[in-house]
Amino acid sequence: TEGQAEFQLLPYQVHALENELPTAATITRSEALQYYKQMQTIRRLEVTADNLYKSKQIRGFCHLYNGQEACAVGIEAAITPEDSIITAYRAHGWTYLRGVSVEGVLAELIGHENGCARGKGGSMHMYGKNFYGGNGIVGAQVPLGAGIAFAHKYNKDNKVCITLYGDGAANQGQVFETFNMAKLWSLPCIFVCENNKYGMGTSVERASASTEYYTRGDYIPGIRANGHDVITVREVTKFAADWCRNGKGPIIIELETYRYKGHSVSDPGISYRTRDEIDHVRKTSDPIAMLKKKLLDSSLATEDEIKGIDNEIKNYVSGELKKAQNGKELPLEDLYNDVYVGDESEVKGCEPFAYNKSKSTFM
Amino acid sequence: TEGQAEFQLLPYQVHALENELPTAATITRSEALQYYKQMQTIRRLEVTADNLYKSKQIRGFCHLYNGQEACAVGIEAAITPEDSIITAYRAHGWTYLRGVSVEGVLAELIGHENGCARGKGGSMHMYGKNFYGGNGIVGAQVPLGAGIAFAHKYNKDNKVCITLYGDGAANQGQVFETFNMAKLWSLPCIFVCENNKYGMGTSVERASASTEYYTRGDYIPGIRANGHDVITVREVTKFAADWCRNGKGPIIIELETYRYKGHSVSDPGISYRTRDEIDHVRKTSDPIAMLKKKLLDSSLATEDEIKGIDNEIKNYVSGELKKAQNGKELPLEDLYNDVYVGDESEVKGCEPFAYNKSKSTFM
Amino acid sequence: MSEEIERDEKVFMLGEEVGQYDGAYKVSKDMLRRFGEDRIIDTPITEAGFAGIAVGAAMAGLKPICEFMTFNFSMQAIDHVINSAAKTFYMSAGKVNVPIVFRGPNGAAAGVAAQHSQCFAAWYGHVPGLKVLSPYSSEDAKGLLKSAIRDPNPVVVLENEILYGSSFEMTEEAMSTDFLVPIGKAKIERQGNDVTLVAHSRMVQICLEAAQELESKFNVSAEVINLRSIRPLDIDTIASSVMKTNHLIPVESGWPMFGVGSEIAAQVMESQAFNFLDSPILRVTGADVPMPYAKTLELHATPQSNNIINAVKKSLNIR
Amino acid sequence: MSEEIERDEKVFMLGEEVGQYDGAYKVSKDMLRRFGEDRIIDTPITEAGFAGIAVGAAMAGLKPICEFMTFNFSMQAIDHVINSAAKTFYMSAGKVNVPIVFRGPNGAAAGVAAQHSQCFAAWYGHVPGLKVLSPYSSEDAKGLLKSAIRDPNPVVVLENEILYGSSFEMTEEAMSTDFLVPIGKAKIERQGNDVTLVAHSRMVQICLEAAQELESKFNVSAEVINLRSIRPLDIDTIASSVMKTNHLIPVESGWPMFGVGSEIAAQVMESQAFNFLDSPILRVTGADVPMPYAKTLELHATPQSNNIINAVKKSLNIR
Ligand SMILES: Cc1ncc(C[n+]2csc(CCOP(=O)(O)OP(=O)(O)O)c2C)c(N)n1
Ligand SMILES: Cc1ncc(C[n+]2csc(CCOP(=O)(O)OP(=O)(O)O)c2C)c(N)n1
Ligand SMILES: [Mg+2]
Ligand SMILES: [Mg+2]
Repeated sequence: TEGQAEFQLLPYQVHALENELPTAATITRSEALQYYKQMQTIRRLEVTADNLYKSKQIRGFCHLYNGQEACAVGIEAAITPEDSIITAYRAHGWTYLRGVSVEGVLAELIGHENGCARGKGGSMHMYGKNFYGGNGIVGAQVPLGAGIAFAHKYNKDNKVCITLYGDGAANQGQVFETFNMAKLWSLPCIFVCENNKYGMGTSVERASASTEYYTRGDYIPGIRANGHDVITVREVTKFAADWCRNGKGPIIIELETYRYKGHSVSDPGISYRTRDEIDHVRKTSDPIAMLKKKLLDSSLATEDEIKGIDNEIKNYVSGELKKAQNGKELPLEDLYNDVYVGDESEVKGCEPFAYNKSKSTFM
Repeated sequence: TEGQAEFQLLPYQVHALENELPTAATITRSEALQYYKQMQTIRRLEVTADNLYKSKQIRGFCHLYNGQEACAVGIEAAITPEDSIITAYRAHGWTYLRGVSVEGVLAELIGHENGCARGKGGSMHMYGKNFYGGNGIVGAQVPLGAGIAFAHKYNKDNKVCITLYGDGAANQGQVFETFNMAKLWSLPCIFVCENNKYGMGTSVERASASTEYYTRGDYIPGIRANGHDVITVREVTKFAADWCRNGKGPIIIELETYRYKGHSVSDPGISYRTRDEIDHVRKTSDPIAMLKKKLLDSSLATEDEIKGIDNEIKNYVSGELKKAQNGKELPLEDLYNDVYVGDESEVKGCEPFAYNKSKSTFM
Repeated sequence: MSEEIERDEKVFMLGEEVGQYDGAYKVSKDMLRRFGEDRIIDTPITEAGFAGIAVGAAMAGLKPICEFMTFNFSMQAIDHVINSAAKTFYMSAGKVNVPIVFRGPNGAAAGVAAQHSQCFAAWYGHVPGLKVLSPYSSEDAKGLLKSAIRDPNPVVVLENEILYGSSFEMTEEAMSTDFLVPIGKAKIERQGNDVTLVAHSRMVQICLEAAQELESKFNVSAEVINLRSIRPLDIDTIASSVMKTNHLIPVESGWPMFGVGSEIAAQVMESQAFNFLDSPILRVTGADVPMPYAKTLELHATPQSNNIINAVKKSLNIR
Repeated sequence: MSEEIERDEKVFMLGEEVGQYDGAYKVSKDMLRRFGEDRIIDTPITEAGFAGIAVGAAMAGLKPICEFMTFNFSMQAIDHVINSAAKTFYMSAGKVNVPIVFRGPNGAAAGVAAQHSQCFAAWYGHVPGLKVLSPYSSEDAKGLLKSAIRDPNPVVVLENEILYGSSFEMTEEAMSTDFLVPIGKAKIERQGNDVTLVAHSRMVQICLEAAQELESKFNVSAEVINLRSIRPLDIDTIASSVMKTNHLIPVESGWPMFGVGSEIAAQVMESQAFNFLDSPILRVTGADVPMPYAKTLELHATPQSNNIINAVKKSLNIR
């Protein structure tokens, strides 16, 4: 039979909730290896994106997820693919976890037609099955996520929606409006605040009169957990998903995490925080290193196996990169497609009399 | 020397605050009579407006303040005319308290040029000295009020801004955005939630996941007090104003009150609540009757004196009504004035080539 | 509306006071009783929040009818109308569509002053990804709304509070539960030969009044076109009419600059019809001011019949 | 900007990342150090809230410069720009004015896709009570912003991220601390006789490029007008030019429908200049689509020099 091990969860705090959460979790070897692979793939993907940006193959914004991998992987491990996810513009990792290939993500970043939004969306606007993006307006995804949860409730399908937002977004008024309706209507929505300590160049203390994000739902129960530890993330998310599925309404999870890179690739990310701070987090709580240590300490895997995986992922991602780079941009006529569902419309171009046929390419 | 009496304050609750508020207050005869007169004038004014609306002399919306008089009068009694006020569209009483004559209010309602906004604003848009309206968009006055408080702080004048909003408005996102900045920047702003139990036809329980409005500022201290008792309102407001003037930042007061009439005059106001409910409040906690009883019980005034005052106010208001009705509407050229500050502009009318001279009439 | 909620279980409605209160203007009278709280949903006064929730529900496959008590309050939620609803189908290259209807009264009502009187036709009409409708008659109201609900795109339906109170004759056809008015086609409400008046919403009524007076007093035969749809804009119907009448007066109650009339003028100029114009296109619009409260000022802030007649006289060079 | 903050102690600036971070596009570099935290104020990411606070402060007599990191985010706060700022002077019959500047980058930048690329010129230009400016050169940027700050009305200044990176020559006059560019006057950037190109912001640059090519390749002399102000719109300068050149091409990067070009076309048609037109006014505009990310598509979504040249050729009937 398969190996497994029990791990203590890292400490968490709760708000408006009896302390009913588990303190330890059992994890099988295959689970552990899967989480490791997923996190490592996301890391590689982001490092690759970083390089692509620096060599000008990616334009505009490019918000990387390095350092935050345990959040996405731990959450995904706790739910089913039929549950829904929506996040902001830091979406590459999520897009991959939700079934888009690394090629699909990288090609989108490059703007090629093999990208998951065929190059039309770019870094901030990627979609997948039961994955609703990729949203560029800070905070706007929060009511959208509650709306998806509303649809789950309306359809009585017992699914939940995970709605992610940042510590900066947490101050947005529409977040509070959404909390109110989610509670009144008992929506199966897990609000996840990824507190990575900064919104662009503004530290949480400078942006928020209360940095206890897990309590800011007031009448909505909340949990604050360590977002560097994929197992802790998985367990609190499982608890929250059960909460929703049992009809108890919304719940908030604050994940304490950290972004290694600048806000977007063009931000060096060191004018508002020290290099020491970044190094310290990298050294003491890198999510990949933490899981690796667990794997080794518990003998669920050996150093060699892990090296093998690392190599495998490296190769996989560079293969996907080639495919992404080999793609082409959409032909010009696609500029006019997908404005409306339906094939009957005409869309005006830049010049007078320039009416162009327009169709929907997917539906 | 002048008569005075001590009154117990009605019970209140506090949030994030040591219970440092007084439990009783001394009130002089002249103060008491002034509050009585002010409340009675507002009541008469509103009854008159109600009649004007029913006889079609007022158009559009007309939101009456009957039942809520103690809120405005108690607050005004606690601050100075140099402190600022901003409220929503239920603004007639406030306009009067802030120095506009009853004629000025009624003429505005009728749309005559002797109205305080010369008939251009109507029921919802009235202004006075250090009184910033009269705002028609639910919740929008809350950041505006914080901005006025910001100006007080910027100017270091040790004044405060009272920012009023309803129980319905209390769910608006921009209210929470404002709380956050008011706290971060320590603005001298007293947020006053007039909880009259309904936002249009929606009861507080149906609109708010938490109806403890005084706690919804989270990190901002709050007080819930009886808004029917003018003395209690005055005392909690005094406490709050001191709080702000001492540089302690914003504070929230929830005043429990009740609107006797429908939301606007066109709403009969009885499809979503019972007549019994209204009658009960009128009987047990009418602010004017409550103060009258205090005046009599404490012998600060006699029944006859009060009858005299009532008559005097009745006559005053009907005299003002005549003046208001005797006014005229602005001449047509004023349609084009006051679009911009400055006298040089031209403003287009409805027809082609119809450019009209425009000037500012006041500045 | 009720017909469509009946017909498709994915259709539901939400907004402020739409349920227990029957709608602020009694538009959704009795619907709560008929369809229950799961499908007729009263919201708190939080437009950004509930519009966002509605858009999210639409992304997930439901078909929400999102009511703004008036479109003035849609400004609180406009980011969701534009960035979340209108642009998503394009940004996702056709993967995520947003079948939602935003509806409510638009433009000036009576005596509600500047913050409650804005016309949003030009603003919403500016934005690709949206369809924007503006019914005039009961037939329009029913047929366009039904088409909007069935449309897989985000559709903005700009209604009019004053018209809520008007009654119109309905043909038998229009009474049927299958009656749809196609999106993107204007309707000629009155045939005429000498000048084309083109308008939407309540201004159609004013144009019809003006047309009557033009006929009786000046022997001028005006054609009146009801736009019905602001985006797409049926320029072909307008152009054909102009090729017959050789004179065009767009009429609207919204502000003049960057307005509906401006776009009509620009498009007609770029069309075949331009060569048929015997005089410049002259726009009749709302005055370029926030709406005043006082009755006379208010009256003169949006076009009246005589403004239209004056413009026609200028266009036709009648003294 | 610094000059005006220096000059008038009632002027202060607030917005996201304007202080410690020097502005998202480094527009406010070093200003925090120079003026301190009381006057250069970093806000949380809550546009409705801080724009409302800024408007309130303006009502109370301060002169805020409210920065939107980009104007796309102004949609979160648009109710305050319109209902609280633009309409208050009128609603109060001239008692309460709102001396505020809303500024930030507007329109398309490079590779930022649909939610971050919208042009708000036509939307804000629609609204009475607002003034709307759109600088092109450094001279414009400085002189218009200074005029905006000194103006007692709410002014929207639509800047351009791509132009932040361009450098322009500045005359000595323009370097002075008293240099103001008057609001409401367009500037002729290039004299010409055969056709008038009228544009704002970055499109002025593209027009100048096109004009050069028109001269060299087709011997066509194009006059280029920089609007500078969207509202008020200086139709006189445009009309005079048209009376000389007899041909007009408005150029903008925003969407076509209910856009800037539409208004120009409509107003010119209503002006004297109409009789001088030798061919219809042909608008060059952004494509009627949300902005795509991919480079080539993006490039073709806003006008390039050759689009303008093609339009001019059509207008002048050049093969
Ligand atoms: C409404 C809005 N305002 C401002 C921005 C610009 N902006 C993009 S990301 C960002 C910071 C958000 O921080 P946070 O929510 O903590 O998320 P993180 O980037 O840390 O993941 C800002 C200000 C935006 N996209 N939308
Ligand atoms: C943003 C916005 N949404 C909706 C409305 C319509 N409306 C006007 S008043 C009101 C109810 C507000 O209730 P509350 O805040 O409790 O104040 P009250 O009327 O009880 O004084 C509503 C929904 C509005 N004016 N503005
Ligand atoms: Mg963050
Ligand atoms: Mg209320």
